[in-house]
Amino acid sequence: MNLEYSEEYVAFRAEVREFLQGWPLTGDEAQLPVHEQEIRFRRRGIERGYVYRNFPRAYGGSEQTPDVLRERIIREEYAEASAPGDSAGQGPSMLAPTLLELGTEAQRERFIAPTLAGEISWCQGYSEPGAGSDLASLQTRAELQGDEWVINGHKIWTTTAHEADFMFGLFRTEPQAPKHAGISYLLVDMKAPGIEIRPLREMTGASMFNEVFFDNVRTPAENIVGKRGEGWQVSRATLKHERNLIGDPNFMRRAYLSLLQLARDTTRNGRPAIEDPSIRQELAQIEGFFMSLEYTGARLLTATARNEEAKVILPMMTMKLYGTDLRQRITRLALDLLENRSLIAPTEEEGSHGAPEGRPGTWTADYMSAIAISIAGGASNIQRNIIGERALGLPRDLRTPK
Amino acid sequence: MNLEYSEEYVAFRAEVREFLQGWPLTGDEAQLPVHEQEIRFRRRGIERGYVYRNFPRAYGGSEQTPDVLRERIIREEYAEASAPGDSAGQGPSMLAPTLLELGTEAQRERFIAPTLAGEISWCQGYSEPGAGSDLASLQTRAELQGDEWVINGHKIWTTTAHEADFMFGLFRTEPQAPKHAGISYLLVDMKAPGIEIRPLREMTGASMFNEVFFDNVRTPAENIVGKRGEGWQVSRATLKHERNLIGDPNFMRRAYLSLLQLARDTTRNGRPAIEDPSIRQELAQIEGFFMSLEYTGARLLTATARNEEAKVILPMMTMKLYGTDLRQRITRLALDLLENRSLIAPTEEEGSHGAPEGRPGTWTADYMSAIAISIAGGASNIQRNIIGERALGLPRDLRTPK
Amino acid sequence: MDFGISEEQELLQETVRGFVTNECPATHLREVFDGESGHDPELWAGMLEMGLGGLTLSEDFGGAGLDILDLALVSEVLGEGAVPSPFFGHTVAGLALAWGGSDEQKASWLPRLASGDVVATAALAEAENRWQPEQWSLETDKGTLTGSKQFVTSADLADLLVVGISGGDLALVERSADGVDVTPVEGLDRTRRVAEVNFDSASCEILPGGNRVANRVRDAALILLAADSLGAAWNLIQMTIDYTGTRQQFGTNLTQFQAVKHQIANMAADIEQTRALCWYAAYAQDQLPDDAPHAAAVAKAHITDRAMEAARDAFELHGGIGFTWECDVQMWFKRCMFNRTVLGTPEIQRERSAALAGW
Amino acid sequence: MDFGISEEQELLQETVRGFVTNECPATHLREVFDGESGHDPELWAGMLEMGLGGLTLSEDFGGAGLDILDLALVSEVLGEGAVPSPFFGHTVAGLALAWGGSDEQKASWLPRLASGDVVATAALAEAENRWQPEQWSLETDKGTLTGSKQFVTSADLADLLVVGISGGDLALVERSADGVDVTPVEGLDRTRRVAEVNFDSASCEILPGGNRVANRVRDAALILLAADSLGAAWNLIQMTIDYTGTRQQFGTNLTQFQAVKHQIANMAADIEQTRALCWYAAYAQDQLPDDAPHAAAVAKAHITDRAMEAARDAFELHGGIGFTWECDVQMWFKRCMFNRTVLGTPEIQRERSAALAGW
Repeated sequence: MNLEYSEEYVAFRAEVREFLQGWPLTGDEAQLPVHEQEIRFRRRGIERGYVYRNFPRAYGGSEQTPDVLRERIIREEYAEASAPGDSAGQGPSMLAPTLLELGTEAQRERFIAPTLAGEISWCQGYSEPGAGSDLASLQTRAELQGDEWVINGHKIWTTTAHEADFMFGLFRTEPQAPKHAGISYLLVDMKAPGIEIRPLREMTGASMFNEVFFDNVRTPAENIVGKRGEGWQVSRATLKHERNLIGDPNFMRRAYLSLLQLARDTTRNGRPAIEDPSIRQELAQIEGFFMSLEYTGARLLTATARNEEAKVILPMMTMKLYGTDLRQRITRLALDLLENRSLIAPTEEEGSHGAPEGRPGTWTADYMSAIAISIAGGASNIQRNIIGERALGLPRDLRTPK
Repeated sequence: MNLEYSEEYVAFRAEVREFLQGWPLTGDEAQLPVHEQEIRFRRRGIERGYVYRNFPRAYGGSEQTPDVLRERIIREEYAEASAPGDSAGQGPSMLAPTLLELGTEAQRERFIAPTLAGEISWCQGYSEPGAGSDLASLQTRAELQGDEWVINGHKIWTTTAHEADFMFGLFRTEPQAPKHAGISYLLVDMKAPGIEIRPLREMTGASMFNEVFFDNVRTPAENIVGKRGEGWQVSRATLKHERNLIGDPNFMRRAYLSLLQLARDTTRNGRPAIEDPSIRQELAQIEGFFMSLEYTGARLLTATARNEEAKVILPMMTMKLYGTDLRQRITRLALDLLENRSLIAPTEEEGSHGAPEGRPGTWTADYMSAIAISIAGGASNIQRNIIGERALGLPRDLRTPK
Repeated sequence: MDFGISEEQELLQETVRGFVTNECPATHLREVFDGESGHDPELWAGMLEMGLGGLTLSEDFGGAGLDILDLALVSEVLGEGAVPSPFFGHTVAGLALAWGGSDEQKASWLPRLASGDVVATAALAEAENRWQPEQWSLETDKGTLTGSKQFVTSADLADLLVVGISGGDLALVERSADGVDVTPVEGLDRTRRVAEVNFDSASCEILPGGNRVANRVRDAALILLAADSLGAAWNLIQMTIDYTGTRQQFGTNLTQFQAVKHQIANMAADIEQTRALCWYAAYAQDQLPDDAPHAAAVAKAHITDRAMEAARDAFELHGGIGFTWECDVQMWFKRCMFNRTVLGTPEIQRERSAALAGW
Repeated sequence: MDFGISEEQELLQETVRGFVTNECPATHLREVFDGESGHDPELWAGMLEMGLGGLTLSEDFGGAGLDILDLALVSEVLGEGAVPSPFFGHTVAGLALAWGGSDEQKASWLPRLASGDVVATAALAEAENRWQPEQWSLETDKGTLTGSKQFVTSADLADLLVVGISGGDLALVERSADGVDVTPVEGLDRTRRVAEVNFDSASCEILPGGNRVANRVRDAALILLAADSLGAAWNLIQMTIDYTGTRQQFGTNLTQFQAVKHQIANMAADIEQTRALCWYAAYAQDQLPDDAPHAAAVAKAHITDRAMEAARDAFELHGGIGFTWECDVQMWFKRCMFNRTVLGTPEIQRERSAALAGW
C-alpha cells in the first residue's frame, strides 16, 4: 500500500494541468458552438493520450497502457478544469465498449470513433413498462422483413432520447423462443420515421427520462450486435458498466461534502447544526459509511490496475447496495437539516442531472432520486440476490415450477 | 373512548386492594412452605372471583363475566402487592385453556383445577433440535403399544423441565403420514422412567432452558388431547397464548422505565446522559415506539371486552414483531449507556427470569435475550409471513414442488 | 375505561370515507394536484355540508360540538384520500377563535366558519423554522400588525387569518384588510398549497385568550398532522399491496417474493401500531390536559416519521413507475413529507417531548 | 499510488491464518473459552514463534520491523479465529515502549517482548469509562504509582505493565513489584480475560516520550480492535452461510429463503465494504500522521459497530441454537461486543472523530 504519488506521476499531473490551460478555447475557436468546441478539445486530449485510453487508436481512442494512477490524475484534473474528456454519456461508456467487444468490424468502424468524439450521441432502450428488473419479459418486437428490422412497441426510462442520434437496445426478435433466448441487440436511428418520444415527468418535477414509442420503425438488418437471439448476453456486458456508474464515488463525495457544508450553514439552537451532538453523531456515522465506500473505490481501482479483479468481486458487487443506502442516509439527514426549506418544490433544473449543488430544491429532488436509485440498474432486492448467489455461493431462489 | 374508571371500578379497586392486605400470610400460615402459601392465597382469590375468571367453577376457576377493566385492575393490584394470582406458568396459561377447549371430560377434571391452583406444574415439549419454527418436521416418536404410548426422542428449549410434574407436547405418532398430519398432542408424567433432563446453558451464562431426552418413556393411551394425528391443530390453540405472552406490555414498560432511569443515572460529559441531545433523541424515539405499543395493548384489551377481536387482527398480529424490535432498541441503547459496565459477564441470576432490574449484568443478558426473542415463539421472518398472508391477504411463499 | 372509538365515531369515519371515495378518488385528486389553484370549490362545499367546517365548534355557533379525537379521525380519513382543501388551516383557526376569542369575536366569526361562508386559516410559521408560540416575533402597534409569516396553508382562499405574534399571542386579520399581501409559494405538497403572507401595518384584533391557548392550538394542529399521516401511510400500504399483487416479474406476482412480502408486513406492523398512539394523543387533548402537550409531541414525531418510512417503502416497491409524476404514490409521499416537517420535524418534536417529560 | 496489500502481506495473513486454523480451530478455542485461565501457553508460544510478539518492533531488538498495517492484517486474522492470547495488550505495550521509551528502556525490554520472554500489557482504562490519555488520573510520587486501572487484558499473565497516568504520561511497572495487585474480573469476552489492577505505591519508571506518544499508542490500539472485529464479523458471516446452507426448514435449505439470503447479502455488503477503511486507517498510522487520529477513530467506531450488527444477524440466523452456550456464535459475538466498547464506544469515537475533523 502506498498512497503517495511518485515523482513520475507528479510530473505527469503537471503536464496534464498545463495542457488543460487550453480549455476553454480562445480566439476564433471560442466563437464555435459549444458542442463543436467540446469535440475539438476532446480530440486534442485523445491525441495527447489523456482521453479514451482504453480504446484502440484505430477506433478513435488513444490506446494507452492501462495505468490506474494516470487515469485518476487525468480524471481529477479534468474535473477541476471542467474540461471535456472521457464522456460519461451512454454512447462512450456503454455502447462503445460493447461494440469493441462484440460488434462487427463494420460497426466498429462506423460508430466507435464518432461516438467517442461526441459526434454521434446515443440513448439506451432496455426497460419497458412491463419489464424493469426483469428484462427477460420484454415485449417490443423487431421482425426481420427483407433486409430490415421492423420494430413495434414501447420503451421507457430512456434518458436523452430527444437529443440522441441513435438508440442501442433490446428487442424481441424470436417471439417463439423462451424468455431470454428470443431477444436481440439492435441499433436504431432515432430520426427514423415512426419513432415518437414523450418526456416522462418525474415526481421531482423534472423530466430526465422519456418514453419512446415505435410504430413500424425500420433499421437495417446489419444493425444487430452479436447474434440473433443473443441480445441478452450482449446487454450484460453493457449493464456491467451501468452498475458501476451508479456507484460513482465522486458523486458520493460531492454529496457528502455538500451535507457537511449544509450542517455548517444551518443553525440549531442558535449555533451551527454541526456542533449539535445529535447531528454530529449522525454525520460521523455517515462519515464511516462514506469513507468505507471511498476507500473501497480506491481498492477496486488498484485491483484493476493489478489485474486482480477476481479478488474483489464481492466489494465490487456490494458497492452499489452500500452506495444506494448511503445516498439515502445523506439526503435524509439533509432534509432534516433543511426543515421548512425542504417543503419547497424543486425547480426543473434542481431535479435534473448537474443540478446546482447545495440548494434546498436540489436536496429535496435528490432525496427522491436516492430512493429511485435503489430501483434503477437492478433493484436493491435483485442486487441482494446477485450478491448472495454469485459472490457468496448461496443457492438460487425457489421458483414456481414452469 | 374513556380512560377514566367509573365509580363502580374505583370501588372495585378498593375492594381488591383490601383483600390483598391478606398477603403475605400471617400467623401459623406464614410458617408453611412458600409454595403452599401461594396455593392457599390463590384459592382465596379464586373464591373472591379475582383469579382465573375465565375458567368454570367446575374446573377450579371463578367463572366471572368477562370485564376487561376489572381484569386490568386485578392485574395491577396483584402486581403491586406481588401476590399470587393468575399464574403466568405454562400450565395455567397454555395447557389449561387447551384442555378446556379440546380435552376430554376426564382430562379436564383431573388436570385443570390442580394446574390452576399450582399443585401440578407443567413444561412444554414442542421444539426439537431439528425443528424450531418448523414444527411440522418433529422427529420425537410416540408408538402406541397396548394402552400406552412409548416415546423416544429429544426435546429442547424446555423451560422449568426439572420442576415440572408433567409435560404437554407434540409427538410423531403416525410416521407414515405427511408432515403435520402425523403429530399428536400428548401429556407425559415427568417422573416417568426413561426421562432425562439436561440443563441447556445459554450464552448469558444462565440456564433457563433444558433438553429432555426420552428413552422408551411410557404414558397412558388416554393422555392424548384431541384426536390422533391432530396434535398440530391442538397446539395452535396453545401457541396463540404463547405469542401473546411474548409481547407482554408490562414487561416492556418495566424495561422502558428502567432505561430512563439508567439514562438519568449515567453521566455524559459530566452531566446526566438524559440531558445529552443525542441520547435524548434516541430515548424520545424509543418513547414513540413504546407508547404505540402500550396503547395498542389497551386497544386490544378493549376490543376483547367488546367482543370485537375480529377488528384488531392486524394490531394483534403485529404486536410481537413490533415489541421484539423495541426490546432490541431498548437494550442496545442501555449497553451504549453502560459502556464498560456492559463488558462484565452477567451472573446466572442476572440471566434468568425475574432478574434484578437495572443491573448492568441484567441489561447485558437482556440484550442477548432480546435477540433470542426474535427467534422464540416463531422467528420474526415467520411472523412477517403470517402477517402478510393472514392479516394482509398476500399470497403464500413460493415453495419447491413436493 | 374504554380504549377504542365509539360506533358513532366509526360511523363518522365511514361517512367521510364514503364521501372521499366518491368525491375525491385518485383520478379527481390528480386533477386538483396538477391544477393551478390546488382547490376544488365543489369538494370543499361537500365537506362543509358534512359539517367539516366546524366539527369541534359549539353547536351554539352551528358547529358539530365534537372532540379533538373526532377531528383526528376525520383528519385520518382525509389523509387516506390526500384530500386537498382548506380543512387544516380552517380547523386550526376555528379552534383558536373558539378557545381564545372574546364572546363578540366568537359570535361574529364562528357561525360563518362553521357554515364555510368565511374560510379561515392559521399563520404560524416564521422564517428560520420558527413554528412555536414562544418563537413568534410579529409585533403589533396600535391595532396594526407588521411582519411576515411563512407556509400558511390555503392563504389564497382564506378570508380570515389567525396569526401567531410575539408573546405567544394570536391576532385576527382579515385577508381583505389593507397591508395584507399573500404570495403563493411553489410548495412540494400540491394537495395543500402554501403562501408567504406579509403584513404591513394591517389592522388586526388580538384574541384576548390567545396566549393562554396558543400552545393548545399548536398541539391540536400536531394531532391533525399526525392523524393525516396515519391515513396517508395506510393508503400507501394499500396501494402497494394492490400494485405488487398485480405486477408480474420473473413469472410471478411481486408479492410472492418473500422480500417484498416482508417489507409490506413491516410497513403494516409499523403503521398499524401507531393508530392507538394517535387515538390516545387526540383523546388527551380533550380529557387529559396535563398529558396533552407531551402526547401531541410524541404522536407528531413518531407517526409522521413512521409514515414517511412507509411512504419510502411504498415508493421503492412501486419500482421505476413510483418515481413518475403520473404515479399516484407521489401525491401521498409528498403529503407525508409535509406532515413530517410542518410545525417542527421529528427531531424538534422529540426535543420538545423530552423537555415536556422532564428529562 | 497503490491501494492494496502486497503479496508479502497476503502471505503474512495466510501464514497466520494457517496457524490459527491448525492450532486454534473452534473446538480448541472452546476449551480455552470455557477454561479457567482463558490462556493456552502452547498457542501463545506458537504465535511468538511466528514473530507475533514483536511484529512492529525494530529488527535491532529482535522484532520483525513491520508496519501498523501489517499488525492490522494479523489482528484481523486473529479476530477470524477469536484467538485467545495476550496479543492485544502485549502489542500495545510494545508500541508504547518502542515509541516512547528511553534507549535504555528499549534495550532492556524490547528484545524480551519480541521473544516473549516477557509478557507485557497496557493498562489504559480507569473507572467511569476513562480510556483517553487526557482522562487518565493516576499520580506518581517519587517513582511510585498509586491508583487503579480497569479492563486490563491478560494482566494475570503479564510481567510488565505500561500504565496510562495523569498528564497523558505512560509509566512502566513490573508486575512483580510490591504494591501491584491484580484482581481478575469475570468479563463477557472469555477469549480476552480482563482484570482490575491496583497500584499502591508501586515502583514505576516513566517513559520519557510517553505523553508525546500516548495518543498514537491509543490510535494503534483502536486499529487493532477494528481489524479484530472485521475478522470476527467475517467469520460470523461464514459460519452463518455454513449453518443456513445445511439447516433444513419447511423442506428446504434456510438459504433458499429470500429473506435469509438477503440478510446474509446485507451482512456481507456491510462488512466487506469496511475492509478498505480498515486498511486505510492502519496505513495512515504508518504514513499519514496528520490524518491518523481521525482515521483511527472513524475506523474503530464504524467497523466495530457494523461488526456488532453482523454478529446480531448471525445470532438471529442461527435460530434458537445461536442462543446456547454451546453454539460457537457466542464466542465471536462477545468478542465483537468487547471490541466495540473497549477504548470507547462508537458514540464516543464519533464525538472524537467529529472534533478531530474540526466540526
